[in-house]
Order: sequence, then C-alpha cells, then structure tokens
Amino acid sequence: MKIFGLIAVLVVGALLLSATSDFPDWRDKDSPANKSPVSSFYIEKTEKLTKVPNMVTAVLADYRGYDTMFETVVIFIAGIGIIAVLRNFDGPYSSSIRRENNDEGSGLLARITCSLILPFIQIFALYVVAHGHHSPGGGFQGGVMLGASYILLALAFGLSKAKGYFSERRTMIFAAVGIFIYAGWGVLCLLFGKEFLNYSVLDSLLPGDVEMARSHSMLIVEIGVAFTVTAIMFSMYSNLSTRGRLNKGL
Amino acid sequence: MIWQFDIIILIFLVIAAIISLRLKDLLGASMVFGIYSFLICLLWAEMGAVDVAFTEAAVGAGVSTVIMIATVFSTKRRSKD
Amino acid sequence: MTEFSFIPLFTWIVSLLAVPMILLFRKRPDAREGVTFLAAFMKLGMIFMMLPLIREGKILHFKFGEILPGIPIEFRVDGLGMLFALVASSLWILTTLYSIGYMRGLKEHDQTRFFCCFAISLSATIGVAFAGNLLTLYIFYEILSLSTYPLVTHHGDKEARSGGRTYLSHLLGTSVAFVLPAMIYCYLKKGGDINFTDGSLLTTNIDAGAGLIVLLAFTFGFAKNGLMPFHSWLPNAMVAPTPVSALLHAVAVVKVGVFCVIRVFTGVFGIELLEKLDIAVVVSWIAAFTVITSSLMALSQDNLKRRLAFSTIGQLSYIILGVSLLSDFGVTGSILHVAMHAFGKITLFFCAGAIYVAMHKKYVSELVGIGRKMPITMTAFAIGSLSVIGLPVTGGLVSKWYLVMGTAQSEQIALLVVFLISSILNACYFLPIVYRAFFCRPEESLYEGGRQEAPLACLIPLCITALLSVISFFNPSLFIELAELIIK
Amino acid sequence: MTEHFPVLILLVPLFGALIVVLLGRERPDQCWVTSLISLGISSLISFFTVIAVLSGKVQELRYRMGGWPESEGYEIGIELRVDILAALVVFAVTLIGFVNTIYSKTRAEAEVQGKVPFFYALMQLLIVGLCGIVMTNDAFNLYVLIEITSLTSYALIAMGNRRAALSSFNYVIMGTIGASFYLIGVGYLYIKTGTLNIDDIHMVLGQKNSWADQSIIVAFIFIMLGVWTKMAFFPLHGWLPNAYAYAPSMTGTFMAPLMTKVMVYVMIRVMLWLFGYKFVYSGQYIWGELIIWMSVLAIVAGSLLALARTDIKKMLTYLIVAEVGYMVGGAWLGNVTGQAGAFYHILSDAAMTFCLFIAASIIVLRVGDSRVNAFDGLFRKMPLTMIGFTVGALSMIGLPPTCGFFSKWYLISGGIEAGQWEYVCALIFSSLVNAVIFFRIFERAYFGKISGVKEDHFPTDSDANPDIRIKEVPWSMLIPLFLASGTVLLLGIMNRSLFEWIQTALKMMNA
Amino acid sequence: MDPIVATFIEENIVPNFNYWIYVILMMIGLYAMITKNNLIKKLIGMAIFQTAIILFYVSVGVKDTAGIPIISHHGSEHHQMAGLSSEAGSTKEIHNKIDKDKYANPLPHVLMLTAIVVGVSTLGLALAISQKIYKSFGTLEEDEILNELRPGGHD
Repeated sequence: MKIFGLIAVLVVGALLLSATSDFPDWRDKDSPANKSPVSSFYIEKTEKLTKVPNMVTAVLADYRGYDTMFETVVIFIAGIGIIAVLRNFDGPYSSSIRRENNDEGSGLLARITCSLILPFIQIFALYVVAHGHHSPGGGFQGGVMLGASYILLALAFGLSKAKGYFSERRTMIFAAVGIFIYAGWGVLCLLFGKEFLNYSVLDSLLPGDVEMARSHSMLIVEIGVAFTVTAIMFSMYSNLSTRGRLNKGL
Repeated sequence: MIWQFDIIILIFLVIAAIISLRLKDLLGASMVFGIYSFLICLLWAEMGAVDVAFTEAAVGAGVSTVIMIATVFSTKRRSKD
Repeated sequence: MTEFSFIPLFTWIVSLLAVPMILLFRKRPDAREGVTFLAAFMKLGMIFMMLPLIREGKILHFKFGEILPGIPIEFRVDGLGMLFALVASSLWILTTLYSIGYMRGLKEHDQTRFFCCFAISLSATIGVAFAGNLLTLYIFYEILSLSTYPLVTHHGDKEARSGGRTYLSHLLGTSVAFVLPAMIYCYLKKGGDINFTDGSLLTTNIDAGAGLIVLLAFTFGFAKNGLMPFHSWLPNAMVAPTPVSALLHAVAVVKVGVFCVIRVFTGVFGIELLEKLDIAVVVSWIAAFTVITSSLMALSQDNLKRRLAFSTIGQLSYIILGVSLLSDFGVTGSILHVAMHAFGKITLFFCAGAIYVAMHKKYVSELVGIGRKMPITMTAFAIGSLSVIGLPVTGGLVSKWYLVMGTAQSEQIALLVVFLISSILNACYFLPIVYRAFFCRPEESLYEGGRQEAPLACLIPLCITALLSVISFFNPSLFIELAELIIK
Repeated sequence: MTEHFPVLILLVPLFGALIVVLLGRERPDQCWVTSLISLGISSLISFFTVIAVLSGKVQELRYRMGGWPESEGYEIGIELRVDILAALVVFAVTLIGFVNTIYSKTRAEAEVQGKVPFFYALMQLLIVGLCGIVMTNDAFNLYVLIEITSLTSYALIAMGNRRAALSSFNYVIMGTIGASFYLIGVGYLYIKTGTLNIDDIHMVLGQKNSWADQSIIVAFIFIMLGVWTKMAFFPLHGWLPNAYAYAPSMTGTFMAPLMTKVMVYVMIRVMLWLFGYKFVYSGQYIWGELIIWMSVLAIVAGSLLALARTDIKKMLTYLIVAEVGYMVGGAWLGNVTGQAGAFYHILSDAAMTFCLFIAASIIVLRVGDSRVNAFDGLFRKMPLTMIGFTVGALSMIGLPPTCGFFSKWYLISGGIEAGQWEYVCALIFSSLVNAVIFFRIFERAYFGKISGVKEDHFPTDSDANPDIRIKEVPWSMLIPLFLASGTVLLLGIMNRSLFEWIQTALKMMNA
Repeated sequence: MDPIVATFIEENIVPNFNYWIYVILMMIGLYAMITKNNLIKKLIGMAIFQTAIILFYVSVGVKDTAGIPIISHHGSEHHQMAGLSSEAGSTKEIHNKIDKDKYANPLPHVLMLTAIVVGVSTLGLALAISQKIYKSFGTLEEDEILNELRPGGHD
C-alpha cells in the first residue's frame, strides 16, 4: 500500500512539475491570466460600475455572485450534514436548550478576559462585515469571526451558556435565513424583470443610482452570508466538541 | 512583494507540513497544522491576496484548528503513525 | 406484387389475445382449453385466408413503427413463411388436443401456465415466420426462447432446472453473442436497412473472409437449428412434457432455427452472392458432420425421447445442408423437409407420449412386443419412422428425393454419400423398435389385459399426423408450389 | 419567461431545502410534502425547458448570471448554457429526484429516525447541485457544484449504519482527491488562457493553437482523472460499492442512478466542449486506444465482480461500474454514433439502475435478507415487485423491447464503425454475464422453495398451494417502481427520436 | 546576501519556486491521504493538499510591482504626483484611468475564497464522520477497523 501510494504520488508530482516548465514566470504581469480581458475588466471597470474599491468583494458578490451563493450553500450543507451524521437527539427536542448547572468552562481568569474582549471581537466582526467594500473582509470573514466569538464564549463559560444565547433551533433558523436573504435578493431582481442577481434593476428600490444599487445589494448579500456562516460555525463547533450530544463542551 | 520572504516562508511551510504529519500526538499535530495555516496566511498577505489571507487566518488558523482539536479531545489522542 | 394487409398482424396477435382469456378462465379448465382451440382455429383460418393470395405469387406486407432508424416492425408473408406458418398452426390444433389428453391423463400441475406459455410461443413462432426484417426476426426469436423456458422447466425439479439452464444459456447466449453483432454489421454495411429482399448484401462490396465470418455467426447464432457444437440443449430439453417436446422440439423451436438459417441464406445474403463468394460449402460440411455424428449418437440412446431428439438434430442438419447446396432442388428440398419432417417427427413424439401415458414406459428396451398392447400407436410410429427415414408412401421420400437431386445438381457427390449413409443409420435406429414392437415375444407382464391404448385425445392427433405424412406423399403439390415461390 | 427557466430549476429545490430545515423535526410529513412539491415544480420546469429547446425557437438557452455582458468577447460573469443534451439530463435528474421522494415517504421515517428534515434538505440540495453541474458553462462554478454534490452525498451516505460511515469516509478521501484534481486542471487552463468560461477557454485554445502545450495536456489528464474518480471508472472505483450498498435505501436508490451518470455527462462535456474534438481524438496522443482498453477492462472486471457477489445491492453496484465502462468507451470511440450511444446510455442506464435499485431495496426490506436467496419464490409472493425487477433486469441484459437493447445497439454500432472489436466483444461478454446473473435470480424467484409453505412436489404450483399469500409493499414504494420500469420501456420505444436529437446536437460539436 | 547569488536566485529559482513548492506540498498531502493509517492524519493531509492547490492559484495572480487589489485613491494620486505629474487632472480623471499593473489579479483570490470555504466544510463533515466511526468502532486506526470487520465479511 505504501509503495503503491508512493508511486502514484511520484507520478502525479512528476506530471505537475513537467507542466510547470512552460508556465509563464511567477510575478509576470503579462502572463495570459493576468493580462486577460477578464481580470483587466475587473480591475479597471469595477470601481466605475459598482463604486466598490475592493475588487475582490465586488467580484465575489456581484460578478461571480452565483458562485458565492453556492459557497454559502456549501457551508450550510456542512452544517446540516454534521447534524445529520453526528447529532443524536435524546429526549424531547426542547431539552437541548435547557440550562444545566454549568460546572464546565474554564478558570476565572479566562472568563474575565473573555468577558472583556468578547464585545470588541463582535464589534470588530460587524465592522469587517460592513466595511468589506473598502477594506479586506466581507460577509464570510466577519461571519467566521462572529461565530468564533461564540465559540470562545462556549470555551470560557461552557456550552450551555453559549447555547442560551444561540440555541440549536436558532442556529438553524439563522443559517436558513442567511441563504434566504442571499437567494431572495437575487429572486427580487428576477421579479423586477432582469436576470437573477442583476442588482442594477434595484436602483428604483434603493437610494442612489445604479452603481450605488449594486454596492448596497452587495452589502445586503454579504450580511446574508454572515448570518449563515456565523450560525454554521457555531453549530459545527458545538456538535463536534460534544459528539453531537450538545450537553457539555470540552 | 519581497521574494526573499516568500522563499523563506515556503521552506518553513514544507517543514511544518512534514512535522504535523509525523507527530504521533494528534493534539500536537493539530497545533502544528494551525501554525502551518498561519504561515500560509502570512504568505498570502505577502503575495497581496489580503482577503484570502484574512479568510485563512479566520478559518484555517482559527476554526478548523479548533474543530480538529475538539475532535481529538472527543476521540483518541495518540495515533500509531 | 407486394400488397399491404392487416391479416398477418391479426394472425400474429390472435394467440396473444388468447393469453388473458386463458388466465381469466384459470379455474375452469374446459373454458380454458376452449379458448385455446378457438384461437388455434382462428389462426389457421386466417392463414388459409392468405393462402390463395400467396399462391398467386402475391406478398402480403405490413409494417408499423420505426423502432430503429430505417428498421420498422415488419411482417412480410411469402411462400416460405406461409409454408412454415401453415405447418406450425395446423399442428398447434392437434397438439392442443393431444396435450389435453396428456396433461389430464397425468394430472399435471400448473396447466394454466402451460397453456399461456404455449399460446405466447405460438404467436412468437408466427412472428418469426412472417418477420420482414432481421430485427423483427431477432425480437421474436428471443421472445420464443424466453416463453418456452417455463415449458421446458415445467416440472420444476432439479433435472428440469438443469435442462432449462442449458436450454436458455445455449439459445440466449449464442443469439446475443453471434447474431446481434452480425446483424449490426449487416445494418451498417447496407447503410441502414436489413429487409429480406433477395441478394440484399449483394449490393455491398463484402469480401469472402468477412462474408464467411458473418455467415457462420448467423448459422451458429440461431442455435435453435441444433447444429453441432451447439446442439446439446435439444436432448436436455427433453425433460419437458411430451406435448412440449412434440410441438416445440419437433416443429416450432427447432424449425424456427432452420427457418432463420434459410432466411439468412436466401434473404440476407442471397443465393447469387453466396455462389459468387463460394463460402456456403463450409456450412454444408459442418452440417454433414452433424448429420453423421448425431445419427451415430442416436443409435446409442436407450431413452426413446432422447433418441428422437438426436434424430431431430440430424434431420435439421439435412435442411441446412440442403439450403447450403445453393441449387434449386436443394433449396426446394430443404423447405419441403421443414414440412415433411414436421409431420413425421411429431407423429413419433406423439407416439412416445402416448406410450408413456398408457404404459409409463420411456425406454426403448422396454418396448419389446408392445405392438400387441397398442397396435394403432405403433402403426403410426412405423409410418412416422418410415417418413423420417425417407421410405415410400410417406412424405419424407419427397423431400429427401429433392435433396438428393440437389446434391447431384451441384455435383457434390461426397454429400450424396453422406445422405445415403445417414439414411441407412436412420433405418438402423428406427426399424428395430418397430420390428421388436410387433414381432418379438414380450415378457409375460404384457399378456394380461387386452389392448390398452392411450386416451382418445392422445390417439386421434397421432393418427391424423400419420395420415398427413402419408397424404403429403401422394399430394405434395401445395408444399412444392410454396417452396418454389422462393426460388424464382 | 422561458429564458429564466434554467435558474428557476435550481432555485425551487434550493428554497424547498431551506423551508424544510425551517419546518424542523416536529413536522416530517410537511417536510415530505414540501420536497415533493418543490421537486415536482422543478421537474415540470425542466420538462418545459426540454420542450422549449426542442421547439426550435431557441437552439440553446444561455443565461448570464447578474446580466453582465461580455467584454472583448470574454464572459465576465457566470453563464448557464442549456442545449438539448443538458435539458434531457436535467429532466432525468429532477424526475428521478421527484419519484424518489415518493419512495422515501415511508422509508425516511424508518431509516433516519428524527432526522427527516435534514435528509430531505440534503436530497434537494443534491438535486440542485446535479442540475447546476449539468447546466453551468463555467469551469470553476462546475467545481463548486461538484463539491456541493459530494458534500451532500457524504452526509447522506454517512446517515446509514457504521459500515456506511466507514465507506463514506473513504468516499470523502477519494472524492476530495478527484475534485481537487479537477481544480488543478482548471487552474492549468486558467494560467494558460486567463478565462474560466468553457466556450472562451475553447476559443482561446483554438486561437493560440496551444493544443500541444505540456500544461494543456497535463490539465486534460488531471481533469479526466478527477472526473473518473468521481464516476468510479474501473481502477478508481473502490469507493462506490460499499458506499451505495450500505447507504440508507432511499439514498442509494437515487444516488446510484444519478451521480455516476452526471459525471459521465461532465466528461463528455469536457471532452467535446472544453477541449474539443481536434484535441481529444487527434492521432498524436496515444490515449485514445489506451482508454478504450481501460474501458474494456472496466466492463469485464465489473461484470465478473458482480458475478462473484451474493449480496444483491453489491452486485448492482458492481454492475454500475461495468456500465460506466460502457459509457466511457462509447464516448472515446471517436465517432458520433459512439458518443450519441454513450449519451443515450446515460439516460437509459439512469432509468434501469433506478428501477433495479428500488426493486432490490423493496425486496431486501420485505424479505429482510440481502443475499440472493432472498429471491426464493418471489414470483409468487410479490408478483408486482418482480415484474418491475424483471423489466429492469431484461434491460440490463439488453433484450429487445427495453432501452438497454437499443443503447447496446448504438454502442456496438459505434464500436464496429470505429473498428474497435475489443470493445464490441467486451459489451457482448458483459451482457452475457448479466444474463447469467439475472437468470440465476429468476430461477430462484421462479422455483425457489417458499418459506412457510408446505413442501409438496410442486413448490411453485399456486393451484395446489392455496396457502401462498401475496405480500406486497405499500403503494408509495410500488408506484415509483412502476414509473421507473415504465420509463425503461418508454425510452426503448422512443429511442429513435431521442437518438436523433442527441446526434444532431453532437454533430454540431464534432464539426 | 551576495548580489551575484541574489541575481542568480532571482533569475532561475524564483520564477518557478512557488510552483515547485506547491507541487511538493501537494505530494505530501496526497501521500498522507493515501497511506496514513489514522483517519485524523488523513484529514490533515487532505487540508494540506487543498491549501497547496490554493497556493498555486494565488501564485498565478501575483504581479511584481502590484499591490493589494483594493483601489486606494490617495495611493493612485501619489503615483500621479510621482510619475506623470504633467497632466494633474481632477480626481475624476484619475479614477477613470487605472493602471491595471498596479493591482494584483483579483479573480484567483475570489476563487480561492470559495475553495477555502469548501475546504473547511469538507474538513468539518469528515471530522463528524470520523467521530461517528470512533463511536461505533472505538478506534480511528484504519487497520484495526478493518480487522474488526473481517469476520463480518468485508470486501
């Protein structure tokens, strides 16, 4: 087995290395990928068409928004997939919400530190979501940070306390609603008579002109992504850390 | 855009990857994998892919390490290889 | 010349329509058999309706649907198909009568299933007889194989199952393995149609090697013709009840095999092309080998039905041999032999079944002096064996005469010798039975009680078939006429 | 309205999945109804899409996501592209999903206790992913959708027993390797062409005439390896049999017919649309012959492995491996007949695999034994089920009225046209082996001793044995079975028109 | 560093170094996925494998002389001052003409965001499955699991 694996790996590596021979140089600004009309269109026209200086956000949420919707769906699938595989529901459904006497969680110092920094983490996460147009970040990164803040809460104060804020039912609703916001916004464009996710028709709905309509729609879409990612990150952690029993954390 | 950094980080990457795969203690392996993710996040920041770096910092070094450690805690810690 | 007509379709479908009725009357045997009779007579009636048209040289023709590009489901009634359909459907009536006597006499189980499968297989046989292109032929051929499987394995015990396994594996395997690719090859070669019009492959530039391979693929692929080395399903299928052996393995199934081969020779390749390529002689030598070998094997069989089976293999190879001579007399003779051998052989099977019903004897060695107990049966047996051997006052002589003429016409003296040797062998394995049945002293057990014939339902059909094979000697004109329609 | 059909096909099940999750665990019946409705609507829409594409007004539907126009001849955004082939496959996918939902009504309750909504959500998302794969015209979007289908199938399979979990883990490893290889291939294409739209990549490769570039060849090899891993082409089939055999029955019934077939479609798509006839079939690369031989190997090995199995579902899964060999070989024959035959076989094989899996699951459920001798005497006990099973089996063997015969016909004609006799022989061999396999089963079902019936001389005689009880399963399982077997026959009957549509569509690409 | 060496490296090593390392990382990950015995180790290998591919994609989009793909106005003004101060137009013009060599290619970044998400989703799901396996088999070593299945007839 090991030998077979080694041979296979070596063959694959040899193929790939042989292919690198006729690649354009690394950092070459005239490589086909870099001077192709597509990427130059993104770089040159983005700000004019969408008023979003962060091209990555623009491409992510507008030009290839269809991809990003499915990216969110992938996260969603992972979340409900983990529940479907691992979760074992014992007793009535509501029992997973009930508060236990939390002898869990970590020491006093950690709790105090967490209670001090958690607000800042969450505020920063919201900032990342909202400011993704102008700076690195966006719905996904912000969502992950928000979810991480809840994970931190669970680590410090025990899972049951965290579940008090973010029960399982609520995580599911949040996750579904996030995609609802995203896809629903696209369907709104459909209802206005243009293609799916064609934000430009919504300028009648949103303040500002067509470009601002695109920009605002991106913000809304990113918020949807943030909803889903936050919920799923937390439910991932809470299921994996308790073998799907959701009774007490690490 | 300094290629010296680039090369150094790449070399460290390979080392981190090998270590994390050779450690018999799965907890340690997960830790080293976190380091690996952090290194690669540095690499991307250095290559100008700030969004990717941000995401990797949040996901790779953050969440995926955490869930991996969670799994290690709830299963066995030592592995045979 | 060819005219459109619905009659072939009705002829094909009538026995199919009988099936639900039979299922409906499963609890009332008389009504059930009544339905079967009705269907059989209607079928025969329609065929007689078509007969005069065919004799005028018309070709009835019906097609519907185009299941593959350029290939419809197509019925096309010409002399050959007419003759075969005539024989099969007329003998179906007799067999139905006979099987009523047999099945009830032995209190067989699952008679409903038996009659259903019988009806389906008959309609499949008619479908083969009237098929207008290779695909239709193939489809009905497969349906026939599948629908006869329950009949062969009727008893459901271990022996029957193994027999059925051999049966299905041989027939299905060869047809899928050889016929299908050969058929597709012809389809591509001809550019999208495989109808039976004379010399249809003649238009294409096919060379001798490919032609030989395709010809052999067809000849072995239609393994129902019992050509060696794919013959062993036939003796194994003798585990079936005797009516099944009688109709299917003396008339329908095996004759379908040789019928397909005749179609391939006359319809797909065409005599001229075969003469041009000069490849048919290979087939004729394989057939000759089969004739001799099977006759020798038949000599050593003690089970009566197995002996009949081996003799069937030999007689079928007569037909293939005759058509592979490519001479007018040869082809006519082989087509005639389809009918004549049918009459003779079904008589023999009926007699074997009657003996089994009356005396529960199935081995040749037990038949010493049985002539005293069942004279009528054994007389019919004698006539049938005369016909199969090809001796006068039976129709067998006519067809064999034509076959011998064919060998002479195509200067194949060696094959002529084969015919003579095999006739002697046939005599060797039939006449002793008749002789010992009548002229030897039986053991005492056979003295008490007077004559002990099988029930009338069994007796009447075998008398009729024996009579038919005598009549067909004095008045074979109808068959000859139909057979010669193919030649010109 | 017509121009929005492609995206609606995707959106309806997507929203259906969300609603199902929101409904939650307390209302399994409403979950079932929701997914039934959503998949029904989606399959209706896809049916109308087929009509629209056939009606000739629009040869193919192109749908620009976000409505971004192309600049300098390059697509900026993501584009959907539905021609007749895609429309047919999408219709098959949605229809099978819909029918399988009917089947799952009773099974889902029984097999995934308390997780019904998640099952239905994952199932609908899997349908979304498959439809997206078929319709998208963007190489990277294809990757994302492949991952969606993979993740959903990992989860769906792992919902089964412990064996299912283990095989699902192997599936995760193999599937990730496959998808990542595909991603590598796309990356190599991107670094050479600078675009991700399939048509644009094809155009750029044609312009630069960079067919012979090392990296393009490597890209092709890796994309092929990835796709083959996902479709369980013979040497890479290791994950498939256990995964589909141990998955919950209602999962296996619709995953077995769909996943491999859709990946075969992706392979044909990549070969003809992305790289193009000139590159794939040009004589300068040896892979043509090689892959034909590999497919021969796949067919023979798959059939023999299936012959060696006594477990029904295992046997069927190995038959799938053999069928994949059929399609890969047919697609690589290099003539339109072969490609069209392979494509027609995608549809017919989906139908007959669906039929056989449903029948097998019903039998295993009712008899409680997954080995072949579960079939003893079933023609008497469950006649309706056996009728459905028989239709599927005859089609698998390739006997005339069913669609299996016609797909074999086209594939063999393609093989003869291309002069690839080894492929023809492999096809015939496998159909002979299938005949052996299935007639072995029929014999058992026909003569096998029925448990609980007094042993008389004729165990199969219903007249003599009045105490044989007919025990069929509820209609919610029989209706899907009959729909499937009816589809098998229908495809066989209307094969000609289907084949001509497919042929015309493919001729355009090969020109 | 010695300039000659530096130039040598810059000429010959740098242009393909990223690609080499990506291939090496990918081989490491693939080898671990295929041959490692522990399921968690397999998953770590899988994560490394995926990050290697991401590394490849990101390396494709890199340009020297290019910064992050975020348009920063004062940055471009700066460039205006420094470079072609001759036509110091209104900021509108400056917005209109954007030198695309100043910004990295954003497309690979977008694709890789998606790829990272897919990676973490796969990882989470696979971890869940491995926990289920541990729950029913009591171990995460592949050979032990197979040994336990052996009497059950594993093929």
